[in-house]
Order: sequence, then structure tokens, then C-alpha cells
Amino acid sequence: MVLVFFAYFALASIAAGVLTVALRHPVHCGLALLALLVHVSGLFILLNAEFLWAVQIIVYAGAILVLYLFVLMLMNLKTDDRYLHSSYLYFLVPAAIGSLYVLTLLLRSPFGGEKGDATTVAILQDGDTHAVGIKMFSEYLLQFEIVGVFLLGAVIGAIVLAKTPKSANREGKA
Amino acid sequence: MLEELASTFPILTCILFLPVIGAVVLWLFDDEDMVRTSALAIALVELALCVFVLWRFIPESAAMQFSEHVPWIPALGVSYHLAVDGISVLFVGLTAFLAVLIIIYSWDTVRHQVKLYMMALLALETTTMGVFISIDLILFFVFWELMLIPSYFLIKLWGGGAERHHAALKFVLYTLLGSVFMLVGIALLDINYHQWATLRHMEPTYSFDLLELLSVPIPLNQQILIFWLLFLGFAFKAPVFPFHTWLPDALLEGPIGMAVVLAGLKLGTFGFIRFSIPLLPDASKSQTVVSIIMALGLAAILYGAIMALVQQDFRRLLAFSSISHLGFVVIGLFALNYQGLQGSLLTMINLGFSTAGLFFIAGFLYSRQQNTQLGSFGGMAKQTPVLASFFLFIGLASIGLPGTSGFVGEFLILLGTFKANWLYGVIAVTGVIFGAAYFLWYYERSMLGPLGKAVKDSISDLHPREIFIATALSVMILWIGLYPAPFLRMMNGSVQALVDRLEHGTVASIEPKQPVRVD
Amino acid sequence: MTFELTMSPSDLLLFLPEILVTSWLCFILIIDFSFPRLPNEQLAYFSIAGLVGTLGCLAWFDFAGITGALFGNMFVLDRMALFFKMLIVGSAILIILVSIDYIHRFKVFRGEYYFLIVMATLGMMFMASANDLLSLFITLEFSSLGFYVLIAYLREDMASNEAGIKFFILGIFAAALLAYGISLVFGETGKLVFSDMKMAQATPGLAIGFLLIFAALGFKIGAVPFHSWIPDTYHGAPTPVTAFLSIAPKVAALAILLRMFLVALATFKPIWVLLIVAVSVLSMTYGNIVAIAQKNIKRLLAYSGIAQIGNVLIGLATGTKMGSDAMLFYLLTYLFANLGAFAIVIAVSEAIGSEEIDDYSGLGRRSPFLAFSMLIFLLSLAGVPPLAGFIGKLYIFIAAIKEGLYVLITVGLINIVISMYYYLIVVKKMYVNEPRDRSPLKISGPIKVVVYICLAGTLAIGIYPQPVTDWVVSAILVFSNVADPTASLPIPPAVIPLGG
Amino acid sequence: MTDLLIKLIPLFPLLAVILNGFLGRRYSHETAHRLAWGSVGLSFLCTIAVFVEILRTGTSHEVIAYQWIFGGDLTVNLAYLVDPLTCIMLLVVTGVGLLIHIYSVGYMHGESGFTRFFTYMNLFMVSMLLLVMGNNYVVLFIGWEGVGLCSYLLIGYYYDKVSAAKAASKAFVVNRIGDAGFLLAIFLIFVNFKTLDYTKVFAQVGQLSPEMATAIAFCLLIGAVGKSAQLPLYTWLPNAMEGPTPVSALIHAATMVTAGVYMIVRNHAIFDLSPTVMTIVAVIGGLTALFAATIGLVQTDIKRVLAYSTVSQLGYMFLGCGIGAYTAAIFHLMTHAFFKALLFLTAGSVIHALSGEQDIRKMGGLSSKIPWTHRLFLIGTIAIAGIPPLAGFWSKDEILAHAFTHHHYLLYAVAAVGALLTSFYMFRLMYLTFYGASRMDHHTEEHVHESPMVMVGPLMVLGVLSILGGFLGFPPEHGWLHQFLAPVAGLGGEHDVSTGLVLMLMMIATGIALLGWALAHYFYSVNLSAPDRLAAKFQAGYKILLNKYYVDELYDLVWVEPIKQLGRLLDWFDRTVIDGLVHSVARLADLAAAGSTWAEKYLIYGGLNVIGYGNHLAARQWRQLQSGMVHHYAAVIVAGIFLLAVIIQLIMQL
Amino acid sequence: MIPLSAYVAVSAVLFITGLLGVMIRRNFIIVLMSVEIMLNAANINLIAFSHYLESMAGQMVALFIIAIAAGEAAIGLAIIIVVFRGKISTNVDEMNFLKW
Repeated sequence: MVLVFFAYFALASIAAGVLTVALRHPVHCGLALLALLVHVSGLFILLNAEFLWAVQIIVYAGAILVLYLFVLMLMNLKTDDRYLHSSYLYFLVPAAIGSLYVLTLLLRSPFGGEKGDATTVAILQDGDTHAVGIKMFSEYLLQFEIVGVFLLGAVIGAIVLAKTPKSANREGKA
Repeated sequence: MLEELASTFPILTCILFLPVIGAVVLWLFDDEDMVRTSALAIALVELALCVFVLWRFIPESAAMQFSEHVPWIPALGVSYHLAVDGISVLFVGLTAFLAVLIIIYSWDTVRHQVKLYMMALLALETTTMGVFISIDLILFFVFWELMLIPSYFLIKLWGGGAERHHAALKFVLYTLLGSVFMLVGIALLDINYHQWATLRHMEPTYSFDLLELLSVPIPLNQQILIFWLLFLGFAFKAPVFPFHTWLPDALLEGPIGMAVVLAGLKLGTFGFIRFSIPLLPDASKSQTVVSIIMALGLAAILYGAIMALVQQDFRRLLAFSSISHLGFVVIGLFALNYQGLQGSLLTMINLGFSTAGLFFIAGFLYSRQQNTQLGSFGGMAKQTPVLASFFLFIGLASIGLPGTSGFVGEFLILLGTFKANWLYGVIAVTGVIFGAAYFLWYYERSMLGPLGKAVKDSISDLHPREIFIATALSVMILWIGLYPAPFLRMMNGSVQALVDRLEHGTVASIEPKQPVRVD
Repeated sequence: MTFELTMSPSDLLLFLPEILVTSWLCFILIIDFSFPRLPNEQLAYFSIAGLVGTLGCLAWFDFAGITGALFGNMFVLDRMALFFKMLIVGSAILIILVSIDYIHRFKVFRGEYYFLIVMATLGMMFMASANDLLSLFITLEFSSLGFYVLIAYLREDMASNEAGIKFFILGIFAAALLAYGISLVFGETGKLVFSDMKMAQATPGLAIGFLLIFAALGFKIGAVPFHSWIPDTYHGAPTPVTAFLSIAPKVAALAILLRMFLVALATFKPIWVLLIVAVSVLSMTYGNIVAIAQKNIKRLLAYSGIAQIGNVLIGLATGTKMGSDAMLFYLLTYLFANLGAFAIVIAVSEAIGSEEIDDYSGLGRRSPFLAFSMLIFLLSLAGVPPLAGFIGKLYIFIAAIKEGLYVLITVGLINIVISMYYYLIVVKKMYVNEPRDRSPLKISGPIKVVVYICLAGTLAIGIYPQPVTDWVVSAILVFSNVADPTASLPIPPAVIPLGG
Repeated sequence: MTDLLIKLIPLFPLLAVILNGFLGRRYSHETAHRLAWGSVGLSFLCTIAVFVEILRTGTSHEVIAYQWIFGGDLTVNLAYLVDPLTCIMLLVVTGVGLLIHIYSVGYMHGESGFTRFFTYMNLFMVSMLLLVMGNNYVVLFIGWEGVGLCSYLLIGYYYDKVSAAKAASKAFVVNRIGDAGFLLAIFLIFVNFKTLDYTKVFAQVGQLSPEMATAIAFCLLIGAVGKSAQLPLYTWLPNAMEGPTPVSALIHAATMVTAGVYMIVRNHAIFDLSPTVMTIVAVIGGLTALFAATIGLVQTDIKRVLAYSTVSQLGYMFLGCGIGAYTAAIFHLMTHAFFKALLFLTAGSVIHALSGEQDIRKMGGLSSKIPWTHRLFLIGTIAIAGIPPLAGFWSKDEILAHAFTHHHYLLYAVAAVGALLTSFYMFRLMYLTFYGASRMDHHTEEHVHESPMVMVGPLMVLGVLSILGGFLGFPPEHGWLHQFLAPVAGLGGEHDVSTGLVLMLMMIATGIALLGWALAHYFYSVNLSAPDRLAAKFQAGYKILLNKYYVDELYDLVWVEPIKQLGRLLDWFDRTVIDGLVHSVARLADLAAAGSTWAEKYLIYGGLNVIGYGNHLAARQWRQLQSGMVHHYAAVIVAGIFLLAVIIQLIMQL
Repeated sequence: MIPLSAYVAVSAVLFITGLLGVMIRRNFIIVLMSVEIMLNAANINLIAFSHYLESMAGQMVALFIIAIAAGEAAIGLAIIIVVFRGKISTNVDEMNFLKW
């Protein structure tokens, strides 16, 4: 059963990913990305990380992607006939070889890092969210704070770049 | 009273930094004559200090005298160590002497940006002094590199030729190329010392101090490696035969003052006798090294002479003749016996008078005819007898006529070389013939014969300032030529120490007592 | 799974500098919002005041030897971190100083400029103490964020936009690589903190993971082959930002590199030494050679920066304490020389509105002071004695020769000659060529101050480097335990030829 | 006392040099020339004093002025050695020098470079004195090069004449070739003896291996050949005649050119060890004597004739040295100094009289116009021709006799023929110049006048010396001179020779000389007027005269013509081949230089600049990588990662 | 039970897809999306590891990566708008004024 789900989510997300890169129309790409995100979140469920699933759906699919689509709409871009670089073949071929190379390497790798304390049992005991919360506000408090400032900065930056204040217009006219 | 003054007073530091401080002072003046006068004054004070050193110098001793030693970067074992011994003391005097003459020469020949020129000149004097009196290799390297900056500007801003930018760049890049390899060699010496010192728990664990380094034996193969690294540095600067191409350009394009310094002060060969030979005696003795360098030296002698035979421009001729002379110096050094070393040392001093003198002559000609091409001269002896006679005298000195300084050095070099290997001696002697040929033929075509077409009738003979320069040089030339005893006495001790060092090699130098470090 | 978080005020003390900067960040924002009419000089001096305070605080820490580690070694404050933080804050101060006159080019949001600068500084300060993969990722992005905005700050200038967008794309691309690398390393070790990682043998995942991390950091310091953003970004960005970009992120990233290689990867030294050697050789050669062909002074400095990083990496390639000392020392000298040069570029572009090398013709006549300082800085960059740059290079080369990296040394030395070549081209323009107009240039006070500071630094360190050497030697003491490579790993044959 | 005098000898002229050289322009010509010849006179007096001293004590003096070059195992003092040999040389140099100085006062009168001339002359005296007085090879070498320099300066005295300038340079350069050999000799000596003092060297000359002795002697010989204008390095001497005549007399006849002979005699101890080199010396001498003489036959320039005769006489001296007759060589050196100086100076006075004419074909019949000059020239001619009892006879005959008695018959023959030719061409010169009809153009003819007393005076003294000088060496082999020089040069012929033989040889020599004279007389005096007298005379006895003519033609055919031909041939050889050789060497140098210039420009220069150019090239190529396209940049990054990955994999063998 | 390597394979494929997207697409926004794909690949890895290695660290990192991604998306899109104002195009390869 799990295997089926896994196969579905994996294949679907890969397909969505390829579509995202391959489709012509930016909006279609956006939608394909949406599909990707959703299916990846499915994988998260299988790894019983439901908090991450929620974040994935809410933040990624909900916020970020909407932002993307919003910008696309804002610019209402036409599909241009040449949506790939003229020289993309030069990238494709070596990249294909390289990817196979990396894949083989990675699959030969054990990934047998030493186990931690968060066994499946411990997590399922009172939920992934609880576990994440505890970790977040104990061990990773500092990073949490930093990210807070980071987001503040992001907001300011976005304003600085995107906002067109009156003064600018005035100076522009003057 | 004078005794403890001489013992405590840091006179070498004064000699070292007086000119550059003076240069800063010059910055304050605006009136050009004021600048000239004060520059001359500074140079004269400098000369006086140097004469004092020469006077207080204890001859017939290998000791490092007037030594000043304070740590500079202990972490790397770099120290501020100044001293003079028989090898370097004469160069100190020579540098100050030439600086004075150059300033006098530039009095009215340099017209634009006089202040900058004088400042660059004084800065150059400081760096040159530094090269001569630094005992610490890094300190030496510092001044060695610093020389490039004023030289670069002197050639570039006050050079006469159209190609001077190229010449200046070429000069700097070549020297730099050589000196970076030299830096590796120096670092290797330091590392070698470090290993030895850590083995013996000696302090300091790092050192670039010549005297410290002398106390450390170096395995032969490493010696040879280091030797070649240093060789590149010195050979590019000297310049030794295949590395010489920057010299004619720099001398032709650059101003006379620069040419005098470049051709008169043999920094490269000084490096050999100051560092290479004492630090790496076994490498210097090794058969391959000696034969290669001898070959280069002899090639330089003949090549330079033959090239000089056909030069139309006097400064190019001088360039090649000084390459030829350097060949003599090199073979003298690597004859590695008493006469050879002594002769080379003396010859380096002599060239400071004769070759530099000829460049002043070239300057006199230049200021009269606006170039030094043969075409613009001919039969000038009629118009300018005094110029012609000084030209002849200094020229004969440079081709080693007995009774002039040139002979003593050249004789010793040839004798030493002959002692080392008669074949080298025989080849080198042929250079003597060529020397006479190229000089006399040029002299004949430029000074003798009927008056050349290009020569203005209104051309004037030397004026007092120029006569002063020429006379000063001639007096020195005659002095060394006829009564070199004082000079020889100053260098004898160190040369003897060097010869002993060469005999024993570094293997014997494990015991602390050193022939060279008597102090 | 229980909640345990124990922090004492003394632990909080370790955060004092960061807390200071953060609070200052907010102050700047508040003041900027509440007093829109405030002339930006005052805001500048206000933020400088804060940073100077931070610097003082850091100095005090360093003097009093206040060090420590928090959050399971995720945040370490050792003397090395202090050293790097001082470098970062110091450069930030100088940058704000040189910006004061430049600001008028921004039509709007002049206040936020300082905010962003200080924010980037904060990010990099965290970077200097980051000791684990997560902090590495977060702080890296944090510090980049400021630059994403700052580079595109001249919104009407296409060059600035283009630079911004290029930097942004490549930046997040690098971030993605970093993230993936982190994931792989985490998979191989199960740990995030460098000092906790126990790696028995090298597995492909580990190799690729660290390689990707190295790529991201290499991207930050602009080492070949991860350098490609440098020239364009430097060219397009507002010059003060370029100046900031040219020193602070490199310093911060190098701090992490040091920790990563000397702590986490100490056992694999023979392998990564080879890696660094390759990168260093590429950087020096490519940077210097391409610099020769440049017409724009900022691009020239960009390429020379690439080359300089190559020199710094020599120190890393030695993998010894002495090498690390040399790196720190070199970075300090590089900071002074490079910022000084950029300050002069700003001054000139303020005066004549151009950054083409040709327009530097006759600078020696128009402003002897600027020309002379530029000469000093360029020569220091080229490593001419007795300037700071020379001592730095000497230090690094000695460290490298000690390790027998002769190939590296030879390449480096030849590169010194090449670099001399293009530095001299600039010098020639300044002193030899005839200026188009001889009118003297006027330099504003703050920039003068910066030039003086950098001049003083360059000369002082060059002439009497003793205190600085002591400082760096003590700063690197952390690594004395890993100074010598652990002999556990058999040295692969491929290393020997490089070892000379 | 003596030491002081010895030190003074070279000092006086030096003083004059300094004064005239630096202050010469300040004061009048009178003061200048008084200083000049005064100083030489003073050193002449000193010489006399020293000479007397030596005669009294018979000991040789060594005087150290000061330590010159030293260090290590080398010590060279500026020191003098005065022994009989030096004495003779000193007397010759200072004596003849003094006379020539005085003569020059008149000859150079009114020249623009009057002071310069005397400065150079005094400088020459200084160098020459150092040369003969030095007690070690280096001091000798100073003088050696010094005289070369002075000859350069004086030949180039009329420096605005191109030919003079060229001749001067040629002289110096050719001399340098010899000097190089000499230097090598000095080095060899030092390497073998660890000293350069004569006394020390000759003291231990015994342990010298024959080969080494040969080497040293040969190198010395090279030097001597160069200085004394022997085959094959004699070419410079004829050209040297470009200088003023007193210079030719002093430097290129009396003193400098004999330095080679002096040097060989000084080192005879070394030469004696090497028969090979001795033979070479003798052969060179003989050949040169003959060779130069034959050339002398066809010369038309009065000074050139004398120049070639000088070369040939020097050949005799070398011959003497070569066969071990050192005393004889010195003896001939001395007499030659007298009569050759006399000849040159009289020739100078002739030229002076003819206001600069030197071509003997434009002279003739001067005997009546300038009687004193004529008489003195005659004396000189007789002396050099070797007609007893004049000086030339005794010295030359002694060399010849020595050659004969020591069984060098071939050399004897060569020398004899040389002698014949000598007297022939000298008398030919005599006749063409002073006798017969005048061939001058009127302008010069009117201005012909006898030289002033200041010139004729010295000539007379020299004339007397040329007449009596020979008796210093009388009787042959046992004369006063031989006794005097014995300690230095050793007695020439120990084994006794029967007086009869000696007398016979003398007869032969005299005969040869007179024969030469007769021939000359016949061709240049008698036969000129023969034809018309024959035409006028009666037919009787016609045949005999005709036969006489046969003889004449026979002689002509058998002797004169071939000899003339040979002379021309050799002259041609001299001008074409040997000069040609010098030229071709110059060509070669040009070629080599051109070649190296090319190499300079393209090989070395290009090779060392390849860095710079390469950089520019690379810069232009590599910057293309920075295409400005973001995706290219990304690709670069990825490619870089792959590259490093490959490297790592290679290292780790994953 | 699904083997870990399966997840690694999936993430690797996605990662490479994103990589290619960055390199071959002209449209700037799509390039951004490709980067998002790469980040997701990283997240898959992290969470898979944190599951199999029984350590929360992986999840935390993934969480923070999402947060950072959000912030950067905001900035990036802002930059796009700026550029778009300047010249009406979002094609990265039309921006090569700065080169060499």
C-alpha cells in the first residue's frame, strides 16, 4: 500500500518537475510547479512529517506559488516561441551525462549517519508538530530568531525595490 | 668621545633614511632652485656621513661593523639588521658619491617637475643604500623591490626616448620576475634554518639574518636549488647575459641619472658576492654551476663586445659594454679564488666611476646634440677639446688601461680566472682586445676626423659644472688606478673570510665559530 | 521528547554584539520612518555610532578573552570569530563613511540603505560564528539578502538592475546547491554541527555534499570556477556596495571555510588540500590574466579580487596553523588596500562621474593625494614591500613553502608579476598620461577619512606588522589541535606530485 | 741617495705632464717647452748620476716606491730595478729623448697643439721609463700599455686628418693583440712562480718544465712581436708615420719599438730554456729583416722608407736575440737608436725645408741647398748601411758574426742579403733626395731653407753618436758594453773565435755594404746620363759599353727587376693580404654582430616577452568566458563542480 | 518498506531537473521556479534522512529552507518587477549589457 502511494507521489512529482521545466507558457509552468509541491508534500506524509506537509501546502503552495502566479498575471506575459536558450543543447547533453554520474554515485552511497533520539515511536507519541515545536524553541531558537530578522529584511527589501513612492515620480517628472 | 659616539650612534640608519626624509622635506618647497639646492645639500650631508663611515671603518677585518640589530617581525624571524663589512662598505660611499654627481648633473638638464625628480632620486638613493647595507634578507628584498618604484617613475617621466613607457614596464617586470624567484630562494633558506633550529632548539626558530643563516649547513642539492633561485633574481637585475635585454632599452630611453645608477651600481653581482657565495659555498663550488656561469660570463664578455662594435648610438654601446664588463665581474666572482673575488669587487666599484662617467659624457653629448647617435657627431674634438679629453680618459679607464682604475680590477679578475682555469682566462683576455676596438673606433668616428655635418659650429665646450663632474670621476679613477691600497685594505679581510668559507663549505660550518661572523 | 533550554545572562552576554546591532537595526528603521526629513548624513553617523559601539564591544571581548559556545556548538564565539567580526564591522563602518556622498544618487529610500547595510553586517557577524550546517545556510542567505537589494538599489540604472538580477539568480542557485549539499551531508553523518561529525571513511554522498557546500561558499568568496557573478555584479552595483561586497562576505565565508575544513574535515586533509590547490591556481591565473584586458576600474578590481582570493586560498591549502594565521593577516591587509582603492574609485566617480580607467589619466596632476594613495593601495595589492600586502604574501608563501606546495608557490609568484603589469597600467594612466582637463578634483571629508585610515593601515602593517601577527597567531589558537594532519588516512598517490 | 735619484727619474717628466696638461693653456709656448725638455734633461742627469754610481759599485738597485696591488698570495709593488741593462736603456731613452725634445721645439714651432704635443711626449717618457725601470712584470706592463697609449695619442696628433685618426686606432688595437699575449704570459708566470718580481722569478727559473717555459716564452714573444712590429704584426708601424716626424723618431724608431727587444733580453733566462721559441724568434727576426728591406726598396715616401728600414733593423735585433747574442741585440738597439733617430730627424728637417713634401720623386739635388742636413743624413746612411767605422757596422756585424760563428748559416745568409738591401735602398734614398737634378716645383724650391740651430744642434750630437757609438762595443764580443752587460745578459760567445775569421766576416760585411752603395750609385747616379754620353762618343769601345749594358741589363734582368717585382709583390701582399685579413676580421665581427643583433631582437627578446604577449592573448580569449549570460554562469558553476568532483573521485578512487 | 535510496533517487532526479531548468530556460520566473524545484529536492532528502536516521534535525532544516525560500521569492519577484519596469522583458539572456 505504502509502496503504491510512494510510487505515485514520486512519479507524479518527477513528472510535474519535468513539466515545470519543459512547458512553454509560464502560467502552465506555475501550475505544474503547484502539482509538484503537492505531490512532494505527499511524500512528506509518507515519512510521517505532517507538520512539514502542512507547511508545504500552506506556505509553499499557498503563499509562494500564489505570489508567483500573481506576478505572472501582473506582467501577463505572452508565450514566446523561443522559450529555451538557443544553446540549450550544449547544456542538456553534458548535464544528462553528469546527472547519471551523480545518480550512480549517490545510489552507491550508504547514508548511514548515526541515529538520533527522535525515533518514529517517540514522534508518533504526541505528534510531529509537538516534536518540531520543542526542537524549534530549544535547540534551534537562535536560527528561529535570525530567520525572524531575515523575514523583516525581506519585507523591507521588497518594499524598497518594488514600491514607487510619490517622490520618485515627482523627481522623475522634474 | 668620538669612540662611543661612533659605537652608539646609529649612523647607518641615518645614512639609510636621510635621503627619503629629505625627499619629504623637498615636498614643502616650491621654488625650483630652492629644491635643487636643498637636494644637493641633502646629498652632500649623506656623502659626508658615508665618508665618516669609510673613515671609521676598520680595514683588514671581516667583521660586520656599525651593526644595528632590532627585531622587526619576530613571528617570521625578520629583523632590521644593518651593517657594513669589507664587501659592502665601498658601495655605500660610491652610492652617495654618484648621487651627488647626478644631482649636480641634473641641475639644469632636468627642466620639468624638478621637485618630483629630485624626490624620486633621493628615494632611489635610500633604497639603493638599503640594498647594500641590509644584512637581513627580507630587509634586503624590501629595498630591492622598492628600488623599482622610483626607477619606474624616473625612466617613465624623465626618459628621453619615445619607447620609454615600454622600457620602464619591461625593466620593472623583468626585475620583478627575477626577484619573485629570489623570494622563494630566500624563503627556502629560512625554512632550512627553521628545521635546523627546531632540531637544535635554537632561538629564534625562524630567521632571515645572514649571520644566523651562515651558521646552518645546507644539503648540497638544496643549495643548488636555492642557488639557481637566487641566481635568477640577481641575474635579471645585474643583468647577466641572456637576461639583459631590458638594459639597453632602459639605458637608452631613461634619463641619464637613472642610467648612471643602473649601469654604475652593480646590484645584481653584489647580490652574488653578498649572499649567494657565502650562503651556498658548496653549490657555488659545484662543477655544473661554475661551468654554466662561467660560460654565461664569457658569452657576455664576447657578445657584449661584439654588439658594442656595431652600435650607432653611444648609450646602446655603453649598455653592451657594461654587459661585457659584467661578464668580467661574473667570471671573476666564480673563479672563486682570492684574486677573482677581490678583482670583481674592485671592478664593481670601478664601473661605478668609469661606466657611470661615460654615461655622464653621454649626457654631455646629449645636452649638446639632443641625441647620442653617431650621425650627429664627428670631429668634435676640435670644437670641444675638454669634452673630448675627458671622454678619452674615462673611456680608456673603462677598457682597463694600466694606471687607471679599470686595469687593477680587470688584471685581478683575469689573473684569478686564469688561476681557476687557464682556458677561461685565455678566452676572457680576448675581450680586452675587443674592448679597445669598440671604444676607440667609436671615439675615432665621433670625436676625431673632420668636423661632422650635424655638429653645430656654435657647440659649446663643457661648462664648469660638467667639468666638476668629469674631474671628480677622473680623480677617483686615477686614485684607484695608481694607489688602490686603501680600497684593497678595506675589502681584504672580508674577501679572505669568503675564501675560507669557500674552502670549508657549510659542512664544516656546523661549529658556531664563523669566518664571516667575527663581530 | 522534553523541552530543555537553559540560558544564563552570561550566555546572553556572548550575543551582546549581535544584540546591539539588531537593536540598532530597529532604531535606524524607526528613526527613518519617524523623521522622514532627517538629512541622511545624520542617519549615517547614527548607524556608524552603533557599529563603532559594536566594534568596541568586540574589542573588549577580544581583550578580556570572553569566549564561549552556545546551542550545542551551533554558535561559537572564539577569538577567530571575534577577529572576523571585527573585520566585518570595521569594513561596514568604512563603507557607510564612503557612502555618505554617494547616497544622493538614490532617489528614494536613502534611510533603508543604511538599514540594509547594517542588516547584511549582522548576517555576516552570525556567519562568523556559525559552526553548523543549518546556521551556515541561514546566515549565508541572510547576508545575501541585504546584497540582493543593495546591488539593485539604483532602480533607474539598468546596469544596477541587471547586476542585481544576475546576482540574485546565481545567489539562490547557489543556495539551492547548498541546501542539497547540506541534505547529503546530514544524510551521511546524521549531524549538523561540524565538531560533532565523525566520519570514518569518505563516501560519495559525503564528497558530493561537501563539494556542493564548498561550491556555495566558493561562490561567496568568488573563487574560480564559482566566480562568474563577480565582474558583472561589481560593475553594475553601486560602488560602495561593490566595495562592501568585495571584502565582507569573503571574510565571513572564509571563516566558515576555515571551521569546515580544519574541524569537520581534518581527517580528509590530503584530499581537500588538492581541491583547494586546484581552485587557488585557477583563481589566481584567471583573475590576473583577464584583469589585464579590463577598461573599467571596478571590473579590474573585481578580477584582481578573484586573484587575491586565490592567494588567500594558498593559506587554506596549507591546512596548518601558520597557513591560517597567514590567511587572517592577509585578509586584514587586503581589507585596507581594497577598501582604500574603492574609496578612491568612489571619490573619482563622484568628481568626474566615470569609472573608466582612461579617465584616470593625469590624476597625478589633478589630485596628487588621490593618485598617491591609489598608487600605495595598488602596490600593496600587488605585494610590493614594505607595504602590508607584501608582508601578507610573504607570510602566506612561507607557510606554503613549509608545506612544500612548490607548484602553488611558483604559480603564485608568476601571478604577482602578471598582476604588477595591470596595476602599473593604472599607475601609468594616473601619472604619465595627459589629463583631458587639468581642473583639480575636490574630495569630500568622509572619503578623505576613509582613505587616510586605509593608508595608515596599509603603511603601518607594512612597516611594523608585529602586533598584527601576534593578534592573528592568538586568534587562530583554536585550531592548534588540528594543526597537523591526522595520519589515519593514507595519503593518495595523486598528492605527491603536487606536493613538489 | 741613489734610490732617491732613481725615484726622481720618472718623476720629472710626470711633473711636466701634470703642469703642461692642466695649466698648459695658461702660459706661453716657451714656458711649456722649457718645462718639457727641462724635465727630460733633469731625468737625464739623474740617469747619468745613477749610471756612474752603478759603474762604480757594479751593484744593481731595487727601489720600492709603494705597495700597489696586494691581497692573498699576490703582491705587486710599484718598484724599480736598475741594473746595467736598465742603465743602457735609460741612457738611450732619456738621452735620445732629450735631443728629440729639443729638436721638436724647432720642428713643432707654431703648431696649434704645441703644448699638447709636449704633454704627450713627456707622458711617453714617463711610460717608457716605467717600462724599462720596472722591477716586475706588471709595472713593465703599465709602461708597455702607456707607451702604446702615447703612440696612439701622438700618431693621432693631427686628429682632424682621417688617415691619422685611423692609423692611431690601428696602432693601438694591433698593439693590444700583442698585449693580450703578454698578459697571458704574466698570468702563466704568476701561476708558476707565485710572484711577479724579476729577481724572484729568475732566481727560481730553474724548476720550470720545458713545456711551461716554451708556453711562457711564446706568450712573451707575442707581446714583443706586437710592440716591436715584427712579422706578422708589423703593419701598424708604416701607418704610424702619420704622426709628426719627431714622434716617428722617438717612438717608432729609437725607443718604443725596441721595447720588445728589451723585454726578450730581460727574460732571456726563460727564453734560454726553450730552444723552440729561440728558433722562432730568430726566424721571425731574419724574415722580418729581409721582408721589410725588400719592401723598402720600392717605397717613395721618405718616411716610409725609414719606417721599413726600422722594421728590418728590429728584425736584426730579434735575430740577435734568437741566436742568443743578447748583448749584440742591445748593442744594435743602442746604435740603431742613434742613427735611426738621426735619419728621421734629418728627414724631418728635409720635410721641414720642403714645407711638408715627403715624396722623394719630387726631391733631388738638395745637397747644396741644405748642406748640414745633407751631411748628417749621409752620416746616418753610412751608419745604417754598416760601413766601418760608423756605429751601425759594429753592432750589425756582431749579430751577423755571431750567427755565422754559431753555425746559423741560413740565418746569416738571410741577414747578409738584408744588409745588402739595406745599404742599397738607403743610398737610393740618399741619391734621390740629395743628388741629381732637382725635381721640385718652383714654389717649394724657392722656399727651401736650412733648419734653425735648435734643430740642427741635436742632429749634430746624434751624428757624433752615430759615428762614435760603435766603439762602445769595440773590440767585438769583448767591448766595454759586453763587460758592462755581462751580469745581466751573459757574455755572448764564450768559445773563442779565431781573429782571422772575425776579420774575414768584417770584410764581408763591409763588402756587402759597399756593394749596396755601389749599386745604388750605379742605378741612380751614373746610369742616368749614360745613354746620351754613349751616343756622343765615338763608335770604338762601343761594344764594351754595350756589353756593359749587357751586364747592366743582365743585372737588371737577374737582380733588380725580380727584386723590384718581389718588392712590389710583398708591398701588394702587405697592403692586400694582411690589411685584407684585418678587414675581413672586421667584416666577420660585423657579421657576427649583425647576427647577434637579430638574435637579440627576435630570439631572446621575444622569448622573454612571451609572458607579456601570451597574457594579452589569453586575456582577450579568456574574457570571452564572461559572456554576460546568467545561464552561462550557472553552467560554469555546475561544470566547475563536476570538474572538482571528478578530481576528488580520482583521488579517492570511490 | 521503501528503501532510503528510493527517496534519494527521487530527490536527485528532481534536483537535476531543476538544475537543467536554471540553465536552459529563458524566462526569469521559470528559472526561479526551477530553483524552487531544487530546494524541494533538498527537502525530500532532508526529511527522508530525518525519518531514517530518527533525528529531527533534518525536518528543522527543511522547515527553515522553506522559510528562507519564501523570503527570497519575495525579494526575487520584487527585483523582477523593477527590471520589468525598466525594459519589458523577463528574458535573462537579453540582459547581457554587463560582460567581459
